[in-house]
Formats: sequence, structure tokens, C-alpha cells
Amino acid sequence: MTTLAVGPRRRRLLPAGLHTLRGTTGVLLVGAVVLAGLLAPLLTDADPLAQSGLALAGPSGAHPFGTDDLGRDLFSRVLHGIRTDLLISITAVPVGAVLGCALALLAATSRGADVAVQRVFDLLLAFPGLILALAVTAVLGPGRWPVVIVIALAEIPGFGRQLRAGILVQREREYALAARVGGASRARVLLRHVLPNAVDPLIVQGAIAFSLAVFIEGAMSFLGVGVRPPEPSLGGILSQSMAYLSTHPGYAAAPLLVVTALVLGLTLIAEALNEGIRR
Amino acid sequence: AESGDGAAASASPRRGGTLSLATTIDFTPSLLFAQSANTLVQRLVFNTLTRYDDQLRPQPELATSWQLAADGLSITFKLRDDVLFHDGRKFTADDVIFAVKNLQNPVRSAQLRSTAATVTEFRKNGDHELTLQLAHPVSNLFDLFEFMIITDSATVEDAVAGKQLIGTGPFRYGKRTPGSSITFARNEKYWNPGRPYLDGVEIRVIPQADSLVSSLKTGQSHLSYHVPGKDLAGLKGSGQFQLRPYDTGSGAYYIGVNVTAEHVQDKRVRQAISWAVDRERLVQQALGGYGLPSAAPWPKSSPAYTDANATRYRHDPAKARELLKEAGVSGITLPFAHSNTPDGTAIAQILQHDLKQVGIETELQPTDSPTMQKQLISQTMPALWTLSHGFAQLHPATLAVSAYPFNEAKNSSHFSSPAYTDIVQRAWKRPDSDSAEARALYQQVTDTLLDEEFVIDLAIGGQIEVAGSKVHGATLNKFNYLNLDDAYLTA
Amino acid sequence: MSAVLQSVEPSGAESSAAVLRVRDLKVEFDGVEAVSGVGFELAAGETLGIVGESGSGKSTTALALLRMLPAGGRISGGSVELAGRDLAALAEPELRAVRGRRIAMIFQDPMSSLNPVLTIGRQLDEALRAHGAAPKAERAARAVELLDLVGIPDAARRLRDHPHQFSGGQRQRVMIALALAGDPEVLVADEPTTALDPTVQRQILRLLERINRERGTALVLISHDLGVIARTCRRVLVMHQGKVVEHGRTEDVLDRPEHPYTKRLLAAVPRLDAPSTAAANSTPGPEPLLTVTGLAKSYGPRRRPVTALAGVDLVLHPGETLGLVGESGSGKSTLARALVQAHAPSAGEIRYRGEQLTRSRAARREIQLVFQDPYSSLNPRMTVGRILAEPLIAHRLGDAAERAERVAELLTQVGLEPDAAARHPRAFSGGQRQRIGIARALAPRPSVLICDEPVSALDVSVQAQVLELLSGLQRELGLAILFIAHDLAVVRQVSHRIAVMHRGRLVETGAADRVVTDPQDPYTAELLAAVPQLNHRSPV
Amino acid sequence: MRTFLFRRLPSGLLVLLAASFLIFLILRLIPGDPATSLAGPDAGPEAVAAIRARLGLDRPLLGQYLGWLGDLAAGQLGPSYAIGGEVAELIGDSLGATVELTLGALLLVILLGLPLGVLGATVRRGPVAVAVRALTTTVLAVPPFVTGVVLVLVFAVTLGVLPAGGHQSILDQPDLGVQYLLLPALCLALPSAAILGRYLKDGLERALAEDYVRTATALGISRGRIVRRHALPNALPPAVTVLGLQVGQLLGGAVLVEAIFAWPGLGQLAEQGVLRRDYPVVQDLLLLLVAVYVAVQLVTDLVYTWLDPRIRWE
Ligand SMILES: Nc1ncnc2c1ncn2[C@@H]1O[C@H](COP(=O)(O)OP(=O)(O)OP(=O)(O)O)[C@@H](O)[C@H]1O
Ligand SMILES: Nc1ncnc2c1ncn2[C@@H]1O[C@H](COP(=O)(O)OP(=O)(O)OP(=O)(O)O)[C@@H](O)[C@H]1O
Ligand SMILES: [Mg+2]
Ligand SMILES: [Mg+2]
Ligand code: NI
Repeated sequence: MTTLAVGPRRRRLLPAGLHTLRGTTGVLLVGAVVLAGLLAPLLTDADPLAQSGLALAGPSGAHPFGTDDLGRDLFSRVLHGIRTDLLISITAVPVGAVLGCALALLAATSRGADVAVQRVFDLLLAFPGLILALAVTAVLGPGRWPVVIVIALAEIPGFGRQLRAGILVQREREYALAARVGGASRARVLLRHVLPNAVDPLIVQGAIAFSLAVFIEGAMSFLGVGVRPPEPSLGGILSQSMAYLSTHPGYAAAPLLVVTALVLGLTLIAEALNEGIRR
Repeated sequence: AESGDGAAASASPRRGGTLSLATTIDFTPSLLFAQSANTLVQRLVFNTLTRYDDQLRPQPELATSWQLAADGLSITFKLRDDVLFHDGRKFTADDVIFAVKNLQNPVRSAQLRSTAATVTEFRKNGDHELTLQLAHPVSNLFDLFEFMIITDSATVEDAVAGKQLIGTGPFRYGKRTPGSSITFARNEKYWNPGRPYLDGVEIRVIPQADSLVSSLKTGQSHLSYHVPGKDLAGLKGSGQFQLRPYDTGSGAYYIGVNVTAEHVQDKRVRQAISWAVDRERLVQQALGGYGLPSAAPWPKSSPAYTDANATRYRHDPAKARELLKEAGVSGITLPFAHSNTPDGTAIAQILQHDLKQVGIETELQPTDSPTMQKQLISQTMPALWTLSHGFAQLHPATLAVSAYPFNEAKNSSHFSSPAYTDIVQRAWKRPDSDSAEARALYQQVTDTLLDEEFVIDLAIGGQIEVAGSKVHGATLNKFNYLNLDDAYLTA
Repeated sequence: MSAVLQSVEPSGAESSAAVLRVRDLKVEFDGVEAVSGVGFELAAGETLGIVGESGSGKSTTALALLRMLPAGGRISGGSVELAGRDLAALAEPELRAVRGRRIAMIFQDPMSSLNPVLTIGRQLDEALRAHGAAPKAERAARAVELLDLVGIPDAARRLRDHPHQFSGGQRQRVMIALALAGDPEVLVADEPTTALDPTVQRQILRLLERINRERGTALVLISHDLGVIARTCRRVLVMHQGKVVEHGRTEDVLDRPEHPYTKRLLAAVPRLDAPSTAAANSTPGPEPLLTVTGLAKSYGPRRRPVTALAGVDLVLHPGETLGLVGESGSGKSTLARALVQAHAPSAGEIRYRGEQLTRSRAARREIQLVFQDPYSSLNPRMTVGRILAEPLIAHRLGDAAERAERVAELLTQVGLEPDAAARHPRAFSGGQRQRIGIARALAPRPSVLICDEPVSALDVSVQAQVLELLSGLQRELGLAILFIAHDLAVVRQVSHRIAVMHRGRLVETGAADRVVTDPQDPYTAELLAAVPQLNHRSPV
Repeated sequence: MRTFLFRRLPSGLLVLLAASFLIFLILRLIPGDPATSLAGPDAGPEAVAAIRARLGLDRPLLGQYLGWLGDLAAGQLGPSYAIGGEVAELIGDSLGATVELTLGALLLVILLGLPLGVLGATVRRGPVAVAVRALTTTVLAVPPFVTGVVLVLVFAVTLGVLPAGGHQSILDQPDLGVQYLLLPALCLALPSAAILGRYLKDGLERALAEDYVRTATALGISRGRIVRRHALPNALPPAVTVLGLQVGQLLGGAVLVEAIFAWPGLGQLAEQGVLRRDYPVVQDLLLLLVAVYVAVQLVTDLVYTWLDPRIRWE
């Protein structure tokens, strides 16, 4: 009799770990937020841009979350804000991830390239993000793109470093040597053999990256270089609400609730995936 | 003691203590001679020759008396002879000559440069008397002396570099930590005996308005002129503070129009915009109710102020649409620049919404202030922008010759008309400022502005002094220079 | 020490001298029974061996003795009584008092079982202070004493060293020292010598024997190597599929096995005294296929190089199996890797059919490597089909259809079903994986196969299958094989010639039977003497 | 160690050079120029031109860049354009405040992150686990600019136990300095502490699954001691790397926190500098930040080597 040793992980349709209570809760939370954003026009018929004289009103039937300082419906603004943030994250995070990974792969080609790429990461990390935000916005003019660029730039080193570390470990594994002995070229070993095994930590990194994106978007709004007004964004609403925190705390509550749900959901997913991978 | 302080000094003043003042904007040394957003330092370290009372009548300060020639072409000052600079040097007529010449220097970019430039000749009669000869009479002459601080000529370059400030004022410049604080110590040899009462002053720079309010609430700071309107209600309610409005206001919010841009070349479109905006709502929602909705640039302290001017344009979308129709304009989208600060953004959004109601779409362009400034100076503004301007609080001629948006010769709106130039020049080049004739001219200036609407005024910002209950006797001059000569802190 | 023989039947009469009494132990992993009804008793100072095939539940039983099953595992029945107390009923703090103090364990892999960032001294100190609060100085003295006891030279100085500064054998000794720190009554050793060469293996076994003798520590020794059990244990327990199938005095079980599984096991054990079967398998050709001259390789920085190969000369003929033995770290793997050009040698040259070996793809095709660890050398993300097709793609052999055909052929060749191509490596047993590794090496039709310890990790029955496969391939394809292993009996069985490696040099090369029966080099002799054999009898 | 430094020095210098070029370029790409912002709101073009000439902004860009590098090499930072004062003094003054804030925050990051990580890895159930999770999530979900305002509202305005903002040098008046430092440092530290805790938790969980933990358990060593003395030392080196990265974030990311707490540090200075297009201040400051970051990376690597004996001997 030969027993099958338990492999390091099991592959399923859904990534391992999401089936746990933790993973499911995370998926539900994130799903709820994403759905709320996607279905915003169906969930409310209030125009997120329509102003009225009724500023800073508390929750009511007409305005479930109340109104903001310009008398706009907060419920509608928050829902549409989710859309904005999703759009930004969905462009910025993959761009940052792809660039970071490309750099990490470049680093794997030679020692010199490795040192150079590491220093590029250093440079990206060392450059104060908010100064960069001011600069990019000043050059490109305000709007979604500068936010996307700043977030993407901020995400590069995170992904890059993770992947580089993964590649360094995986490259020393015997199967990589085996592929090489089998006649595969260096590039083939790197791309077809090592890379697929080194991307696991990036799933977790990706989940964290989304919450970072919302953070950066908010900080940029706070500095007045965020998405172009009057387009609502979660960070933007949050930063506007700060001036009224002591007098109208309800204003800040709605966007905070959504961001918290999103981050909690992403954290749970990240943890669940993490555990799934480790098992 | 001079006149005008009787009301403030009800309780008996107390010597000692350090007054802590909160501001959102740091002092910029290079703008010492220009009017900038922070003018708290000027009158603490320096003095002016004269100062206005509430009726815009000049009162003596470093000048004890003066004689304006009947033709308005010369003025003779008698100066105090007991004034020492902080470094111990005696103040003389030469210092006044230097001060005027200094403002004539374009590098100083003083707004009253045009007025200073009318001085063509200086005649000294001894150390403490001098006559200034003017090229032509000017109606805003004493605005210049309210504005012009007397600095030490030897250290003026150090002053604009932020290294040291030497004046004759009640306080000596102490230590400055840029972005954080400036401290001042009592000038023990101040010419005004017994003053100041305070041992020192500390200006705390708190860039975040919310933090500034917290600082006041916790008693960390005693006094501020930079509390946003929307926070004032809360402070007023607490009963901890005395709120005192100044009629001069803190400048006026306006929409600038580039009259060379498409669609807005037409005066009717500009007027339509003026009818479209809801000034009341703007004051309520963006300024927290502290401000004066006004279609004209003048605050209540100005001789040109009238209720009729202020309410010339009201919120009337129907009228706006009518005018637009008349002009044959529909479905337009205009670029609209604004400052990227929270307040600037809120105002722009309100305006955008109002304009949209009459069929004018706008694309907001949040811009940071240096970029905006460069565009203003190089006259490359988009079709619309919104900002605030100063210089309407004094003699109306000052606005039209000194404030860049209104400058008859060259302005960001690319507006010019012989009629405007003529009326401005006539209002300015006259010896008196308060006669019926002068007032008629001011009204003509106002009428032109309100007709042409290349600058669409929206509201005069409130200038509110927020003082903790311990603070007494602080005042601002007409240029918002902080005067603490008579200020004191009760225990 | 006198050995008190316990009743052979575990469920028999109770003995008051028994320190450990296991009754009908059952262990489940997520509902699947891994150990079903194991029972035995152990008296003070006794030695008990546990043998059995891979996955039969040996390690699980050992861990259950300390109630230290990994997550998911639980004792589902029976009892483990240590000095009269049932471990299953103890609370965690009481358990802690038992572990290390009454019963201690030596784990298989000494590198991962020692904390890499703590000094050996710290780790010993931790073990010592876990039981009793002796003052610091006293503990330090004890630590030196323990290291001395397990035979680490210069013990006092080495307390400050970290695990990575010790050799594999020394680390295993440190593990033993740690286990002895609590002065336990029972010591459980789980495959303590599997990865070690015979000399080091002998040192470790001697140490265990000495401890058993001098300190009266009862010993439970787990191993798949019957020779190891034979030389060390007085009683033996044979496990199969979670059950004890045979239990008795070592001599009795080895000489007169009763259970069919035990018989199979014994039959599969290669014997050092059995002559080589290689000549019967194939006849080497006359022209050398591979010629290595003066091959040298050193690792590490230029200023402090580690010499792994110091001038190796070697020839390999077509159809020949050359066995390569030597102590751990002598450079065997380095040589293997140099031959497949995984790294460039520092000096010397390798000729293939008289031509200098180049890095060209064509040249690389001829020499293939079978890796020691079958699992880690297979890409976990690829199906077996992909893994086998990779070398074909690399060498541009055939189109997709032809490749699929070749993959199926290879799988059949190594005795696997063709539908194995669709599965991932993890779905195979150790022996099957090793076959996949061999199939991959065969894929580009090489003429030389280098096998780096292909059977060390396998139990004897699987090992026999793999050896049979290799000789079959040689017979059919005329392959030249370089066979690296530490088990001399295995090497003698499969090799035409044997080369002995010591500190980066070949100290002896000769016909397989000759090298084993008449070693010329003292190191070879030492190696041979250390091999544990079934006919050894445990010392009384 | 010396060879290590020598090996890192050239690439470090290259980073600085590349950074200097980028900084210079980015600043000139931003619209608006120092002369106009220096000239004030109602200046005429002639005033601006005069100021441009005085600042040497009419020189070609390459000349300006090389001039800057030359001055730097000579140790000359020169006067600031708009903020007032000498650049060296400005940076020197705010550097002190920033170092205080960063070190304070770093200390809090460690003090908070360590228990968060350890509790997260060891306590799987019960109220403590829930509390740790809630804290970590909140901290990660609430942006620092919100945390800052809330902290001020609670501790300064409502409870009145700590000052709302401002700075007192901790060297001059330690007790007062700490009061001023506490809130901004906390606000800055929280996200980093959560991130550190997260990585530490991860590392600890991995370490606790290692064979040597099994060894220690078999030796009868208590769980607490295993976590503290056996697993933690293994989880620390990667956490130190994270900490090193966070120091960079703390240094550079303090702009918002410094603004909220009116803390006169480098972040404020940088923001002021950018807002006034004060090229010398911003250039020198950003370059300093990059240099500090590179140095911190070096220290991190050294600490890593010191914590992980395996590397030392390779
Ligand atoms: N953590 C685990 N989870 C699930 N099943 C396990 C676990 N550990 C072991 N098993 C299963 O329990 C059975 C016994 O395993 P054990 O490790 O005791 O075997 P062994 O006899 O020590 O084998 P080897 O000689 O290969 O070490 C095997 O079928 C194995 O797959
Ligand atoms: N990548 C490497 N870097 C530095 N030294 C190495 C490296 N690989 C091997 N060595 C050293 O080279 C020597 C020979 O190692 P090698 O792996 O060839 O031994 P081996 O004979 O295969 O041993 P084993 O039987 O334990 O597998 C050893 O001292 C080893 O420590
Ligand atoms: Mg086992
Ligand atoms: Mg080897
Ligand atoms: Ni063996």
C-alpha cells in the first residue's frame, strides 16, 4: 500500500480558504459594498449632485443618510462614491501590480538588474507620496487619472518586493533546476515554472492594496487634489465631513461605515486566502 | 492714548501675560509690503504714519499732525520725535522717505504702489517734518499711510528674507518657526507710554481650520481672525468666546470672467451668470452664514457701499435664462477654475449647481494657489474662475487702481474700456474722497462694474474676531493689521 | 543494565515495572483512522523498535505518546499510560510536566527541529529550565555536560554556536542532548538516522545505545531500516496500515517472521553480502561515454571558499552503472550537478564521447538527472503530462500530438498508467513520484542518467520497485547510469563499479564486489564497517 | 560590516542622484512658478520679472540643476525663496520635530504592533481575539486624517487632557513635550502598528507551525515561553524589514498628521514649500528624505543580519 502524502495545498474552483466562515463573511461584505456601488442608480433615484437649501440635515425618509454641507443627498453620494473608488482601484491596483511584477521579473534576470530594481523600489518608497500626489495633479490637472497614477505608483513596490522575494525562494527549488536540466531556457524557467509558484503572496497583497487605494484617494481629496468635484468619492466625502465632525458627526458616519465594511471584508478575505495557502 | 479706545477699555487693563493667536496661514516675509492673507505681524512690529478711525478719518500715529495742500498736490507731516527703532536708532523723516520709496519698488509688489508712485518729491524740514510732493492729487492718499509700515532701511532686505524685523512697533520680533509659530516680546521702549500691556505675543500657525477651532476651544489659543464661518456658530453657542465682526470684511468672493473667452464675451451672458447665482445660499452653506451677499465689491465700511448696489443682482434664474436666450446662448460648457481648498471647492460646487439650473454647464478645475496666481498674472485664466479679492474696504479708488482683478489698465479678465479707465482715473485723481462729488464718481465706478460684470461679486466675507473671554482690546486696522497696543489679558 | 523482558502479548498480564503502557491506541485524522489499536508495554531501560512501511502510522503513534498530534489529529480510543497516569486525561500544565521530563522525543529532521536563531546553549538552557529551577550557572554546567555526553568536542565553546554551524550528524546529537536534558525515563526516536551516511549513522546509534545502557533510559526507536533496528533493539513491533502485525523479540521476528508483510519486508532488504547483480543485467560497452578529468568546484565567496570537489577523475561506459558512495557533504551532489551543467566547475573538464561538453541544447539533452527528492523536483503547479512534456518542448521534439504520445509511452515505461498525465504530482505516492522523475529524465532520450540518491527517502519495498525499474531501463535502452546513494548494500547490488568519495575526492574506484569485499582505502573500510546488518544481534 | 557598507554605498549614491534629477524635474513640471507666488496676489508682471531675475530662474534648466548639485556638493543650501530664512536652518528646525515625531511614532508602532501581532497569532477565540481584530480593522479602515480629528476631539476638546496641537521640544521640557507628542505620534503610528501587527502575526503563525516549536513543546516548555522565546525571534527579522519600510512611510507620510496637529515638521515644510514653489526648500528636503530612507534601509538590513544568525555566516 502506498499512501498519498497530503500535498501542500488543494486546488479548487474558488481559491482555497474562501469556504471558511471568515472567507465567506469577507466575500459577503465586499460583495455587498461592490453591489451597492454597481446598483447605485437602481437603489436610489436621488441625484448625487443635486443641491438644495437643506444642508446638513439628519437622516430622514427622503434622505436615509441625511444631506451634506451643500444639501446633497448623502445616501446617493455614498453609493456613487463607491463606484468612483471601485473604478479607481480597479484600474490602479492591477496597473501597479503588473508594473511591480514586471520589475520583479526584470530583477530576476541578473544581479545588476536586481540591485537596480531594488533601488527603484527604494526610490518609489522614499518619495513622499503626498508630495508626489500634489505634483502629479498639478502636472496633469485634477481628476481621476492623477489619483490612479499615484495609487499605482504606491502599489508598485509592495507587489514588486513580494514577488521578488517569492521568485528568490522558488528559483532555488529543485523543480526549477530540474526544468533547467531538462533543457528549458532561462526565460522559460522563470516565466513558466518559477512565476506561477511565486504569485501566491500577491493574492493577499492585492487584497490589502484595495484598502490602500481607498486610503490614498481619501488623503488626496483631503489635500484638494483628489477626484474632480463634484464627483463623489468615499475619501472625498469623508474629508469634507471632517469640518463637521463635532457638530454633525452623522455626516462622517456613512462613508466611514462603508470603508470599514470594505476593509474588514478585504482583510477577512486576505486572511482566509492566506490560511488556505498555508494549509 | 489716542482716541477710539474708550469703549474697549471698560475693565481696568492688566499688565503681563502672553497672548496666543491662532491663524491658518503662515506669515510670508517676502510679502511684508504687500497685502497677503496674513497681516497680523505688520502692526505688531511696525507703526504706520496715521490710522483710520471708524469713519475713515485719519488719526495720528507716528505723524502727530499733517497738512494737505488745497490743490491736493502736497502734504506736510509733523512726526513724533520720541520714537526709537528696536535697535535703538531714532526715527526720523528719512525713514518715511525710505518707506515711500520702498513701496515704489516693483519688487515689493505692494498693492498701493500706484499711489506711492504719485509721490515725486520729498522735502525735509528738519528731522521730524517733511513734505511730500505729488504728481497729481489722489483720493486714497491716507489709504497709503494706513498701509505703509515704517521699516528700518538698513535691515529691509533681512526683513523680506525673514531673518529679522526691526520697526518701532509695540513688540519686538522674536523667533519664527516657519509653518509653526512666531513669537514677539514687549518693546520696553515703546513711544506710547505704558503700552503695550502684554509681555508677549505668540502667533500659532494651525493650517487645519478644524484644528484651529480645537486649539481655541481648549484654550491653547486666545484669539483668532481665521475661524471659518461654519465653525462660528458652535463657538458662539458655547458662550466661551466674544465674537466681533469688522465691517471691513475679509475680502470679497467673486467670479472672474475672461471676457475674451467664447460665449462670455457677451455682457448679457455675464449678467445672466450674476442673476443665476444664489448669493444667500452661498453665504449660508459655504460661509456658515457669516458674510454679506453682495453684487458689488464694497463692504459696509466703504463709502461706496449702498444696499441698492449690493442687491443689484438677486437670485433670479428666470431672468438669467431670459438674458441667455437673448444672447442666443444655450447648451454651453465653460471651464471654471477655483482654489482647491475645501472652501474654494465648496463655493465652486455651489456656483456650478446654480449655473447648471440656467443651462450653463461648467467643468470645475481645482487649482492650487501658485498655479492660479501665475495664470492671473499672465492673464491666462479660463472663461470662469472664482476667487476672493481685497482692497474694497477703503477708498473705492484703491480697488480700481490697486486690486488686480479690477485694474483698469491691465487685469486678468482682459477687460478694458475707455469709459471705465476714465471714470476710475477721475475718481482716483482728486484731492478729496468724501465729498458728494466723490461719492457720485464712486457710484459711477460701481455702475460700470455692475453693468460690465467682468468681475461678478458674490459676497463679502465676514471678518470675525474670536476672542476668549480673557482677551480685551485687540483691534484690526483697515488693512487687517493687528493692533495690540491696548490689548490685555485678564486673569 | 538488565533487560526485563515483558510478556510478548501487549494485552497480557500487567507488569508493575512497565513505565509506558499503551493499550488499544486509536488515532484519527479528520475521521480517518491512521492508527487502529496499537498496544505495547515498555519497562524501564528497555529498547523497542518500530518498523513498517511508509504511512503505516509509526510517527503518529510516537506523537500520540506525548499527546502531541498535529492539528486535525486526535486520540479516538485506547489509552497511553505513563507511570500509571493516563495521558489522555491530563490537563495541559500537567502534560507539560510529563513532556521532556518523563518521556522525550527525538525528531527526524534535526535541521528544522532546532531553532535556527537561538544558540545551542540557549536551547539547552530552555530545555533545562523547563523542569526545575536550577540557578543559571548550574544550568550552564549541565548544558556542557550534556553536549559532552553526546560527544560534541569542545562542548563549552560550542554552546555559543547556532544550529547551522553544526554538521548533520552533530545536529542530531544536539537533538539527543536536548531530549536528555529533562532526564526522561522514555526516549522516543523517530527515524533519527535516515538522512545520514553509515559512519554517522553508526555514531548516533552507538550514542543511543550508550545512553540506554548507562542511564537506563527506555528507548523506542522508529525506522524503516531493519538493519538499524536489528543492531539496537531487543524487541520489535511491525506496523502495517495502522495496525501492529507482529511483535516480539528482534531475533525471533527477523529470523522467523510470521506475518506475510514482515516476510515481504525482510525479503526486500538488500544485503551487503549479496553480490552485485549488475553484470547479469547488462554489459558495459568498451568506449567511454563520459570522461571527467580533474573536476573541481568550490562554493562561497572568493576569500573563504568551500571546496566541494577537489579534482575528480571518472569514466562512465555505455550500459554501465557506476555507484557513487561517500559521507554526507563529500561532494556527490555537486558532481552530479556539474555533469548536467547546472553550474560551471571551477576547474577540470567533462568530455562526452570524446568531445568537450558544451552548453548547447543538443549536448544538454544527452545527460539527464534524477533528483534525490522526488517531490520538490516536480513543479507542483503542473500536471504530470506537462512536466514530462516540458523537456520535449525545450528540445523541440515533435508536435503536440507526438508529445502526448511520447508522454504516454514514458509513463508506461516507468510502470504508470497513461492517464496519470492528467494529475498533479501531489496525487502520487513517493515511489510513484520517483518514477515520474525518472520518466522526465528519460524524455529527451538521454544516453546517460544520473541518479542522485533516488531511493534514500523510500522504504525498502518501494525502493526495490525503483531499483528494478532502473535496471530494466538499462537493460532495454543501454543507459549509462551514475548511481549515487549512501546505502552500500543497495549500491553493491545495482553497480558494475563503485567509486568512493571522501572530502571532494574519489579515494577508491573498482569493481563493485571487489570494493565491498576488499576495500583498498581506509575510508572505504570504515564506511563498510559501519553498515548495520540484519544478522547483527542487539547487545545484551 | 565594512564590506557591506562599501557594497551598498555606490548604489545608494546612484539612488540619490536619480532622486535629485527626478525631484528637480517634477518641481519644474508643476505649473506655477516661485516668482509669481513670491510676488503676491496683486503683483504686476514687471514685479514678477524682477523677482525671476533675482532668483536666477531665467537661467537654462540644466544650468540650474547643475548649480544646485554644485551647491549641495559644497554644502551650500542657500536661502529659501518664499518661506523665509536659510534652507539649512528651516530644514534643521523641522528635522528635529520630525525626528521626534517619527521616533515617538516608531516607539508606539512597536509598543502596539508587538502585542497586536502576538495576540493575533496566539489567541484564536474569545473576547481578546475579537478586540484585537476589531482594533486592527478599525485602524486599517479609518484614514489617519479621520483618526487625527477624532483624537483631538476626544482627548483635547472633550476630555481636555492633552493639547490639541502644536509642538514643544521634548529635549527642553520632557513632560510637556510628551503631552504634545502623544496624539500626533499615535495618529501616525496606528496604521503602521496595524500593518506591523499583521506581518508579525503572519510570521508568528508560520513560526509556530515550524518543527522547532514541536521540539520545544516536546521538551515541556510552556506555551507562553515558546511564543516569546522561540517563535518570536524567528518572526522578528521579517517584521524588522516591514518596520524599516514603515519608517519611510512615517517620515514622508506625516504631511496630513502634521497639518492636523500643527506639528512643525518636514511634512509641513514640504507642503509649504510645494504650495509656494519654494524650489530650494523642497529640493533639499525631498533629497534629504530619500537619503534618510536609504540610510534606514541600510540600518534595517544590518539589524536583520544581526537578528538572523544564518545570514551572518553566509
Ligand atoms: N497532519 C496529518 N493530517 C492528516 N493525515 C495525516 C497527518 N499526518 C499523518 N497523516 C496520515 O496518517 C497516516 C500515518 O502517518 P505517519 O506519519 O504516522 O506514517 P509513518 O509510518 O511515520 O510513515 P513514514 O515512514 O513515511 O514516516 C498516513 O496515512 C498519513 O497520511
Ligand atoms: N550552494 C552551495 N553553497 C555553498 N556550499 C555548498 C553549496 N552546495 C553544497 N555546498 C557544500 O559543498 C560540499 C559538498 O556538498 P554536496 O551537496 O555535493 O554533498 P553530498 O556529497 O551530496 O552530501 P549529501 O550526502 O549530504 O547529499 C558540502 O560541504 C556542502 O556544504
Ligand atoms: Mg514518519
Ligand atoms: Mg547530496
Ligand atoms: Ni538508509
